[in-house]
Amino acid sequence: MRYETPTTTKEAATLLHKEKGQAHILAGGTDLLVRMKMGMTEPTLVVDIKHIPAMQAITKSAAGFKIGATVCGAAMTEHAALGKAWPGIVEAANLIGSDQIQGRCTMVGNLCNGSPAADSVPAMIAAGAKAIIVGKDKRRTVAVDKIVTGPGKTSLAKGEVIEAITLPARLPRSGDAYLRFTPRTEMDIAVVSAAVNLTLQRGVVKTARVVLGAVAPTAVIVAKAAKAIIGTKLDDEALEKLAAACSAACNPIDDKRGTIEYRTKVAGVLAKRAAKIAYQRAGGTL
Amino acid sequence: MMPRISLTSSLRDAVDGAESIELHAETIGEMFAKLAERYPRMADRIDAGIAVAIDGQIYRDDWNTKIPADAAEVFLMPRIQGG
Amino acid sequence: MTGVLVSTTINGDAVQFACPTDETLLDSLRNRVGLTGAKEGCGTGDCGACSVTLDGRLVCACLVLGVEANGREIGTVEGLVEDGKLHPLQEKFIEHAALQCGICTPGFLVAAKTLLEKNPKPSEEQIRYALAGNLCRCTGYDKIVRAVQAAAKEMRKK
Amino acid sequence: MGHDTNYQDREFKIIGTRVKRPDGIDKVTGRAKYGADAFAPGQLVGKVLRSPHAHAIIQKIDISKAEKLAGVKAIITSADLPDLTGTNRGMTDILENCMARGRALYHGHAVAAVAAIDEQTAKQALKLIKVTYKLLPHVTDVDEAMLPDAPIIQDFVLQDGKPSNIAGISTFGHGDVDAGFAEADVIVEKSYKTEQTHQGYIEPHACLANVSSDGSGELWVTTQGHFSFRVVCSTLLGLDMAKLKVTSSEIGGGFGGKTHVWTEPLALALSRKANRPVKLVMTRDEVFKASGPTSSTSMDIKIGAKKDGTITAATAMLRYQDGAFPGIWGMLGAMTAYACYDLKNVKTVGHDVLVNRPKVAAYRAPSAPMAAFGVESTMDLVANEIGMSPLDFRIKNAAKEGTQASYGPVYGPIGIGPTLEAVKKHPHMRAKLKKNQGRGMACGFWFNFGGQTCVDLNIGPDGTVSLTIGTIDVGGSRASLSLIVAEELGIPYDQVRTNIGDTASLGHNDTTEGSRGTFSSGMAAIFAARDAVGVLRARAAKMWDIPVDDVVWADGVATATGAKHSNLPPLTLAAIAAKAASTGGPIAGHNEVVADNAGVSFASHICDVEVDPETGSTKIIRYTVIQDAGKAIHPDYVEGQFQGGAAQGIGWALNEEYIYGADGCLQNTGFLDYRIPVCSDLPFIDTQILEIPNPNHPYGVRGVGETSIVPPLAAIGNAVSHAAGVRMTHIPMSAPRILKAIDDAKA
Repeated sequence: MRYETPTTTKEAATLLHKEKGQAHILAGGTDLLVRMKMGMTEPTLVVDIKHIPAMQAITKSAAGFKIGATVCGAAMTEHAALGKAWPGIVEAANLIGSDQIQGRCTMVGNLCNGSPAADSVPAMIAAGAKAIIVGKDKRRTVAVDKIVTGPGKTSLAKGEVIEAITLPARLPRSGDAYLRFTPRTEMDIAVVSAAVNLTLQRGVVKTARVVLGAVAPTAVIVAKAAKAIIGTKLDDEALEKLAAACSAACNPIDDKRGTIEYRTKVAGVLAKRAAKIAYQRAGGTL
Repeated sequence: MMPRISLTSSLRDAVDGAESIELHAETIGEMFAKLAERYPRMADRIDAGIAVAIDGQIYRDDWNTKIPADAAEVFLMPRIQGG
Repeated sequence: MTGVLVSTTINGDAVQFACPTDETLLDSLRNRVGLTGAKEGCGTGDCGACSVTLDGRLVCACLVLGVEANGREIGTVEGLVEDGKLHPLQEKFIEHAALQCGICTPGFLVAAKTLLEKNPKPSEEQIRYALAGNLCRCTGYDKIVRAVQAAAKEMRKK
Repeated sequence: MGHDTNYQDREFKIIGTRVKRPDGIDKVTGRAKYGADAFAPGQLVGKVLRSPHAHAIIQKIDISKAEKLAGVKAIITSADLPDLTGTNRGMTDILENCMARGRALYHGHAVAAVAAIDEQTAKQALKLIKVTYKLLPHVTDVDEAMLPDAPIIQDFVLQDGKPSNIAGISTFGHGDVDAGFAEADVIVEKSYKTEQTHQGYIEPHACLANVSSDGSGELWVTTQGHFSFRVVCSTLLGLDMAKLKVTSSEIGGGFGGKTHVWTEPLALALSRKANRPVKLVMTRDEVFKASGPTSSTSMDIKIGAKKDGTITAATAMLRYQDGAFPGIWGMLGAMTAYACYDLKNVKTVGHDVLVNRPKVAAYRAPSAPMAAFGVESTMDLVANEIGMSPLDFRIKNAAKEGTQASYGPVYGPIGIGPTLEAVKKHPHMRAKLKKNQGRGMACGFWFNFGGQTCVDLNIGPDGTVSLTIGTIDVGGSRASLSLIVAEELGIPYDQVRTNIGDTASLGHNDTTEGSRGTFSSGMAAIFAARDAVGVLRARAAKMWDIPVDDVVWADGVATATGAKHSNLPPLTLAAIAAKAASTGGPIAGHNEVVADNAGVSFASHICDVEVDPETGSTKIIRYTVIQDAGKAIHPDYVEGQFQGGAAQGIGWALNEEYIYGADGCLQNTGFLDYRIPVCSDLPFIDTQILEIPNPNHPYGVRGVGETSIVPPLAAIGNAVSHAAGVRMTHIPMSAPRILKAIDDAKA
């Protein structure tokens, strides 16, 4: 196994592009090293991207936030401005594993691992996050919801590397939230999860995005659920409609972590609860 | 005085189905010896391990343990395992 | 197998070791540096018995490659004793009987030390969540949480 | 020998104080050496190849490619482990469990093993071993395994002369249950199921084996019983017991799972073949697949009672899964099921059933928690039916001195009544509950064992005392045993050090299981100390040149009695030890004992839970353990046992379970999906230690380690039923199961 530490994203992309064997990117390693331990992959090349300055920071600008691909969960939690603007995203990223995992794991890794249960992905999609992708020859920017195409699969071409995630500037009177269900209070994988990002106008939901995790091969944007609460003050009827739309949008599997029945039902419950939190964060009173 | 020796159900087939038997012995070891003599099929069971409760106290190992003449009850039960 | 030479700092000491590129930092520490305080309970980041710090951040050494330590600073349980004196957490773990078998103890100590450095006065809930990445099967965590509370109090006095 | 084991009521000076444990500093500094922390010059790395199938004939194992890989020093299959076990079926099963003999009996069953110069080479070699399997039908569910057309796991197991998976049927009880049920005003009958759980010790099995070509060997190993490991390993490998020295490492948790050998015989066989030391450490994945979890169960419980609360009859039909080899787990369930109660008519039947799962091992009060779940849940249902509080219903029917236990014998002085009275008085029972919260309680029983024990007590030339024991310290017993010796000798705790000897330094000691560590080694330590006191008195008499009868030992000094010796100042232990060379040589005490009579143990637990009615998620809000300890030598470590057992029970009740797929393969082989409780899942766990002396221990000690895991399953089930209005009959009570029960109840 070759271990490389490029200092530019392009260099990393070139290394990955050229490799004929099994190549992996190493950022936090919290998924890659587990797969290596379990014998699920035997890399011939590991490209450690933590030496690339362009990937290392959280930067705030008028356009919003840019979060480098090697920024770990703990660093996101420590970033006060990010937490204030996008609490749902920071909470979601913070739910990935223990403090030990937080010291290493990254949102980009969480995304590229392609797990339907990834915590940060529904929150990012709800927020309208974009990924800056660097290939050997060109850069492109793509909405996060276009990255994962199925369990363990992404739309990234061979040699493409995500350099950073961008989040839009936080609009006034808007808020986001992410909730998941896990059997334990910590150290767990989402059985089902829901993210809500919304904007208010005089207490009425003006725009909303509702995204579910772990209920389908990829995170699911539930437009009907958003529609159910737009134009409302999150009254009970709207919330019930939201929950029903979420449950209807589920296409889950029965597995060791949960049943179809359970995921379908609880997706609605979590979406309701997340919507209420987002609503309050946006300045609404319930 | 001859205490009655009661047997747990899984041991009864070795003593021709009896729930209890009368037998005089001063120690657990002597009781086992007499049992094996009277009921040859008990020998294997004794080798495999039998615990003896004398008036509620369970003895697993010490065959020198005295069976008091005034013992109200001697009970043979399976030898058990712990964690 | 590609081997590399790693120059790193462990508990303040400059250390060099050679390891295969796919070896974990945990295996390097245990089998090459001779620091067996970090334990492998799972090898997949789920138990925290191998907790160490990497440039001050709490990590599972089983989820770090040995080669990644090059040029960085590692802290292990062996580094908790300073000037020959036990760290207050070590004192309180013994005093409060916060260990039974003790296999998880090194990981708990490293994690608790990291917590108290960031948050000298954690609530019970904060302690419980901060230590949620460290599994203990013996104690039910009761005496561990009490020991961390006592150590925090002791450290605030100083 | 000849020591009086009867309880003597006395004032203790340091027993019951909370001293610091002697191994504390090593354990907080990372210096303590566990199973995987030993290294030998020239050591090889051992790895095991395991069956990917639940049940398959092994047609061929081709090791030719692996053998040729550079760095591979030995490869073994079952052909390298000839069967030397003779007619000892139990030992044959252990051999076959260590390595499959022609048939893989469960997913993870060992098939071959290699020793190579490093980890990478060993892993590579495993990949080069080609095994040809012919798949057989499998069964992993206990009820399905009992069906007439189920795949047969072991040919030698017969019922009524026909092949069967039912390896044993054990019946206990007395009276006439039919007549008893006829008398009942209320009868409740309910079926329950519990899933398989694992002890979940954090330290995987690990050993370092070193066998020489002359047939002598050494084994460094994490174990609950190094002496029994010596017996098993030397039997399986044909070594002389005296030539195999087994040294126990510090143990990183066992809870019963380290009472059995798994890969140790393989490490020894590899070392013998390679003629080099071999270190073999199981991965967590291997621990889950191929060590010894506890049974999954299925059961039918029936209890009848009169309106006044008297139980008239009770039965339990229990079906316990033993894994692929016969065990006694169903039998133990049948023995313990109703042990808490005074019943006129009771019958329990335990079935031991074979399935394609790993060989079941002991797990803390093995088999008792599942039966208690069924019985204690049904007890609440009966109490509700007759309109009595579950606590009063239990008090009314509690076993007492003179009760004939449901498993046969008649009880001596026991603690179930006092723990229930303590529940009644406990402030926890009066604490207010909020919305969606509920309270439950339940009782539990465990036998406790004593067994073979041998200790050595040596007094150093400076008067410090070293106690060498042969029972593994799983949770602080070295501190307790030092306290006992210090108490007997009348010296400070710091003057005594307790160490664990290897198998070459003491006579056989039984395994630390059945809550026997402090009970049995404590008893032997008392007697060894009394032996040493005899020697100390004799030496003092010699130094003074007076008759030994004129010397008494008290408060750590020898004193000459009588007016004619009043001019003699007392001699300290150090003063006598300093002159040992000239008064007869080293001063020591010794004891071998069969410490029977451990004294049965009872506990009652109280638990408050909050159930989220929309997600089915359960949170433990408050938990109290009340248990009889006989005498708490070191209260911290008694409380620690209470809390640890309760936490394991909570995990079992709510989330822990082995999940097998339709292919018979285990799906959750790591701590991510086998969910033991994390710190944020639990509240502080309150404890109350009752001290009802064991009449058969000089200090009144009873075993304390196991009983605390028995009540939680039912206590939580009873609490959930009050919080959410649903009676859970399937453990674990995971959120999906609770939510389904809530929805079904609404429908």
